[in-house]
Amino acid sequence: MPRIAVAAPPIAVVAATVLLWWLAVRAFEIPEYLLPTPGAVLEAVWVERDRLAWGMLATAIGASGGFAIAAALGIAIGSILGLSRFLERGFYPLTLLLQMVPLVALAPILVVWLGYGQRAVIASAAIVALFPVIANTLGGMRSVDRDLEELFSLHRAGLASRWWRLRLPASLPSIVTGLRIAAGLAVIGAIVGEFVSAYAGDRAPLGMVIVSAMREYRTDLMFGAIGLAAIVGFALFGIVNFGGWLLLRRWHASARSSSD
Amino acid sequence: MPRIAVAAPPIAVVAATVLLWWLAVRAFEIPEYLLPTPGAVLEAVWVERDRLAWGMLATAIGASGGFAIAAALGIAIGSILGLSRFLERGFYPLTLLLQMVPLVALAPILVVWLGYGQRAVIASAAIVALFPVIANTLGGMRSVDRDLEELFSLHRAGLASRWWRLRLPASLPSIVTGLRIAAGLAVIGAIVGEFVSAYAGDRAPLGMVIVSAMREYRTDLMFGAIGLAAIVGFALFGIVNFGGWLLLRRWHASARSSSD
Amino acid sequence: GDPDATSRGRTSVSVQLNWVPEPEFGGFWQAELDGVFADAGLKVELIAGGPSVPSAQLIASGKVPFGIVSGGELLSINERGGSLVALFATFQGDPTAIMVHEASPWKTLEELWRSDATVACEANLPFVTFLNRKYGGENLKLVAHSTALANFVNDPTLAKQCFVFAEPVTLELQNVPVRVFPVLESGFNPYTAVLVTTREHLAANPETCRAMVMALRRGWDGYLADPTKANAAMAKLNPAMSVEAMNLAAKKQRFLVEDETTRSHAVGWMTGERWNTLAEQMNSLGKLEQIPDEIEAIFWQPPVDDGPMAPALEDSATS
Amino acid sequence: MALRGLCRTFSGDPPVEALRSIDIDLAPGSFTALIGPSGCGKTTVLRILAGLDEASSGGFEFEPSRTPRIGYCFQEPRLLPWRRIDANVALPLELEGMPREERRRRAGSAIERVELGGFAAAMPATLSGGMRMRAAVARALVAEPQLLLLDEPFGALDEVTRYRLDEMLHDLWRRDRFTALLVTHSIPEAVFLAERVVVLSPRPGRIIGEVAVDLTERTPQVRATDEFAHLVQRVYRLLLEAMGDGA
Amino acid sequence: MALRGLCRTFSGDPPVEALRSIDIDLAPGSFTALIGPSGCGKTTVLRILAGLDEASSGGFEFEPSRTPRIGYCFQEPRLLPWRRIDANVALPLELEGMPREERRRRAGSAIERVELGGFAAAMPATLSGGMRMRAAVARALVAEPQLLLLDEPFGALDEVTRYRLDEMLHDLWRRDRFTALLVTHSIPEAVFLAERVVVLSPRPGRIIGEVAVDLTERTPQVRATDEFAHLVQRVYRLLLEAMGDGA
Ligand SMILES: Nc1ncnc2c1ncn2[C@@H]1O[C@H](COP(=O)(O)OP(=O)(O)OP(=O)(O)O)[C@@H](O)[C@H]1O
Ligand SMILES: Nc1ncnc2c1ncn2[C@@H]1O[C@H](COP(=O)(O)OP(=O)(O)OP(=O)(O)O)[C@@H](O)[C@H]1O
Ligand SMILES: [Mg+2]
Ligand SMILES: [Mg+2]
Repeated sequence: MPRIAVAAPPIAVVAATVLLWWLAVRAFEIPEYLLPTPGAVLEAVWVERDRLAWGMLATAIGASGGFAIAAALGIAIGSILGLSRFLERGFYPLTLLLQMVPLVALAPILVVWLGYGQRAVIASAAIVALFPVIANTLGGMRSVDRDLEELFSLHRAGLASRWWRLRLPASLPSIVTGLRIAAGLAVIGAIVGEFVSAYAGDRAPLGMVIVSAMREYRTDLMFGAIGLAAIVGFALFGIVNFGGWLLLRRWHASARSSSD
Repeated sequence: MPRIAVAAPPIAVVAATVLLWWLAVRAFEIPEYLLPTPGAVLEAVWVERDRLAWGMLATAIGASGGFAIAAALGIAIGSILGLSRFLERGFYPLTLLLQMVPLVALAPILVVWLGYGQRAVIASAAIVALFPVIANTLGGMRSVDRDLEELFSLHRAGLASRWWRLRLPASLPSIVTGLRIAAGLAVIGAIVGEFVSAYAGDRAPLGMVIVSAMREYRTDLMFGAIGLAAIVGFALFGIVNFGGWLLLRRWHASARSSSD
Repeated sequence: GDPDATSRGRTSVSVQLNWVPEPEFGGFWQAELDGVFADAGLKVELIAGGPSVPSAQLIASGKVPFGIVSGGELLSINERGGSLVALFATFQGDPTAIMVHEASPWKTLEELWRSDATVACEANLPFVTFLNRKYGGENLKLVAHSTALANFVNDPTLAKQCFVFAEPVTLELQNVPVRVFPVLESGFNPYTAVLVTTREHLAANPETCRAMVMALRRGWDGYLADPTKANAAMAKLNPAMSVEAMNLAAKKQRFLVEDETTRSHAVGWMTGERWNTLAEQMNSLGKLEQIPDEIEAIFWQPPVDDGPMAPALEDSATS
Repeated sequence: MALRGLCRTFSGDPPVEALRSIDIDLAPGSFTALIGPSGCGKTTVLRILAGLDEASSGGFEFEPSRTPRIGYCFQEPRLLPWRRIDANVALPLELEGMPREERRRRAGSAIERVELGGFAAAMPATLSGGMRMRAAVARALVAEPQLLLLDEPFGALDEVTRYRLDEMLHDLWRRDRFTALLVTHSIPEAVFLAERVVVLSPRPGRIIGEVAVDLTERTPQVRATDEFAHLVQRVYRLLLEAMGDGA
Repeated sequence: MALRGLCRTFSGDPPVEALRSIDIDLAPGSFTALIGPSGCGKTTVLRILAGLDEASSGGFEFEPSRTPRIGYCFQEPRLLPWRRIDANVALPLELEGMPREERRRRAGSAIERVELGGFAAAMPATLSGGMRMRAAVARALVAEPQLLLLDEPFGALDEVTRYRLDEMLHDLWRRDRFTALLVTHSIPEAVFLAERVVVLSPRPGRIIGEVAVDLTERTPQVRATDEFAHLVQRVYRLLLEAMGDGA
């Protein structure tokens, strides 16, 4: 498939969405304080471009750091829980708990332990993004073809070998799905982490820009900052997709460039 | 496996966690404004039991309403995106966007549309929980065995029939994983939604209890409320697990009561 | 500024603010810009806060030596294992207020509170309970309060908690006319935006604390005289707030910073009487289990005429 | 229906040329067997006939009538693992919209026909390999197809069961006179069932020759006749010859 | 190694009794063939021998020596879809920890042996059914097992290729003298390869009889001898008999 055909649909949809947004703001006379026009948002981003660029960099570091930790930890924990029903029953709920504690409640402990700034942001991004990776890794591990497991039993494969040669590759499609979810959650986790632990200075991360814009009634700036954060998320999502495609294209149905 | 063996591991793990928590508070002399003792939390829950019971009811309604919407919408959207790579490329990123907008920023729009109270809370729970269901449904749909798809092509099965008889059942294991993630996210979505759009007062939902306890540094009450919210999440998670087990036990590896 | 302040070695301290840079912290920026901190032998780092930043816990746990909390927060956290000491109270009058749309029917706070209006506020805060005690408020519908202003602007019947010099100023600049009911008029007037440190830090570094307070007093004096320089600096750090908005806010907050007490003592001056009143009020509202035995123990301030600020080098290093 | 000059090359690195210039006529009601070495493209021919794959060049001509109802028994069982055997067998009927009762009756008799009575309610994973394959055959037969494509349907069966099912299939064909194309590795099976045996060369598959089977009667006893043995021998020689020049 | 009084009943509703009181001796270096109707429990015997399933009662006795190195060719190919054919074939060596170069060499020669040369770099999904099965055979042979369990390894192959692979297997066995148990549906194959053919009854599988194969020579020409035909006939009768009283 030519490269243009890959990029065209999302661009078309984004363009259509922006148009709809603009039309909606016009047609329903939505006041700016609720929803600014796309033009106003772009202008605000342009005017504040220096600060927002630094903010985006900070948020990108927080989100990708958290994402990387969530990916590594999530695959590890999911794989370990996949070893036995006993472990799964005992610890799976505990990992779920982590996802259900509001970050604001964890914030004091987090910030007191990890200090200001990037580390606490990375931690909160990781906490928010962790569970989907665990759940999808575990789901993948549990769905490994029993027949192939038997092949490995027959040759008395050790746990590590079995994991590396069978369970991990067999679970990859599911893990990639988990990482897709984690990509978006890492961004929101970083933003919320920035609400909680934002560090001062003229290089304030996007989360701080959003908070102050909200109180100052600058919806244009707020949506601009959110848009930039979303771009970070799309980039992570794109990396996951590309990595997944690289790993799966030779053998898995989900990566085939289908007939449609 | 006898029933007791099913319940034992989580209970043991929870007990061990509580013990560790208690020990940590003692050993590191963690002040109460950061982390209360388990005993203090239990006491606070007991003292405030009336208020918390109402709060839990409200939060349970919000979370399960949002969960139900996210489940239905997510499966529908995931199935539609699964129809063509073109649709997927165009709209998948758009659905990711929804997950990356911080709820505090969406809250004003939600409240304007839906008013304060339960409806806005349900909406925010649904928004937060939606994407994992979409991602896992789509992942499942993309992984359907190509050979089985051919069987249906051969008999010129229509789209609806193919979905109902092939793609949905084949994707079920993956969808169940998505719903597991959604269960936890619906709770946190409801809580955060309550932070920004709920009614305060006697029958305030747990999210309100959490914020006001937080402002008074009543960590005992706050963690109590969080614990009750987590119970709601565990209940949803349990329902998903049970439903998944019912649907999958006869045929899928992930639902077998394995040999360990 | 003093060009070779660093070479002489200054004590590095940080201050955890409880919001992003804005006029409520004007004295800090003024002190920095005028070199007052440097003169006092301090190298001050100002850390922004936000609605969910756990400022009070950070200070109480010793993560940062100084920070801004409210008087009520100080009392609550001390009852739960903290040992905060107030050093400087930015506002003599509590800026907390309830705003309503100009077109709305309510003319006083009492009228509002006795009505069935919907109020977005931080329910359960002491002032809310105080107003409930005083005015009833049985019919009032309290809803979640968030930093966003959109809902208030959109709903002409909504009332919303605010700071007199913050949200109303923003709205004024956007031509949304509002009426503001300061809470202090009801008789509840806690210290707000209080500079605090821990008892341990104060005991170990009395000179640093003293230098900090003295510098802040001078900073505020300078800011009250002319806030424009500091405002420009703060506006650079806060993309959402313009210099005009800051200047306007600075003007509006002035009468809360200055009063007879500050004129006869110094900016930020606190009295035991005020602290005592707050403790008693909170106790009677059920927000505080016991009134601290020695009310003087929860605040500490150097005398006004404490001589020139001395370098704080003899204190153990803090950061 | 006929294939004319059918070629199929699978893209890849290197590309695999599977079929080269295949011509096959499938007269209505005829029974053709396709024999050839492993990997020569037999399955590919069936897939193209069923519309599951496309020719790289050449292609096929249908009778001007509507496209026929196809019954396809794949080389692997391809059962839906979440359905019981009876529901798997009934799938083609279900997709046609047949009412449940009728469906059940027909699926039941197809299951009996492949000697799986008693396993209608079993899940596919609990069956042996041969039993799964028989279920797949039942599914191919259940909708009374006009064109039946069978890809080594009885490869996983013991000889006795296989003979019985051959006879069952022959009776069915005699009764309903559908068009049948059978891929098999058993030459006696091909000779017993087909009117014509087509032999393919090794990859790239070309037609090496055809043997017309003009047995007057096809009772079990015919297998023991010299005529039968002679036909088997002819096909076998053709196959040997094919492999001789190909490998 | 020997099985004694082996029974296997699968729990279920109703429970399926697959094997009833099976006794088989596998002398070291012997070659045994197992024949029986579809669904009689042949695969189950192999699985129990390999330790993949457990007897409901009875069980097996090993020589006091260590458990042997097993090569198992399952009834389906069971290839790892994400590995190329050579990596699939090399898997048992990889699990033993053999160095990469040695592994590649041995896998390559096993692939040649099953006539898949040229497809070492192919992904499993691009192979035909018979080719996949041959890859599975190569994997079972690659590690030079002491006990070789083959479950219908050549069922998906044309007769010519099948004969060639039968001969390859026989040569290998003559050279290495591993213990072999072969499940097959082809009686000539069983007779050609095995020293002893064991015939099972329909489910529940019991041993109906054994035929000792005392061919002096096993060249391709032996298939045409009367002696061979006679042995095939004996096994076939036994199978017919088994099915007569079972069905
Ligand atoms: N999807 C594919 N991609 C690439 N090559 C393929 C694909 N499908 C089949 N081939 C190649 O085409 C050739 C013919 O395959 P086909 O399955 O038609 O053989 P066959 O005659 O059915 O063999 P068998 O008797 O082993 O089933 C094989 O060499 C195979 O490698
Ligand atoms: N996991 C299982 N659960 C329940 N029943 C089973 C299971 N596996 C096998 N069976 C039953 O055991 C019987 C024997 O199965 P087995 O696979 O051993 O047969 P087989 O002799 O290999 O047949 P084939 O030649 O068709 O492969 C069958 O009737 C099958 O239904
Ligand atoms: Mg084939
Ligand atoms: Mg078998």
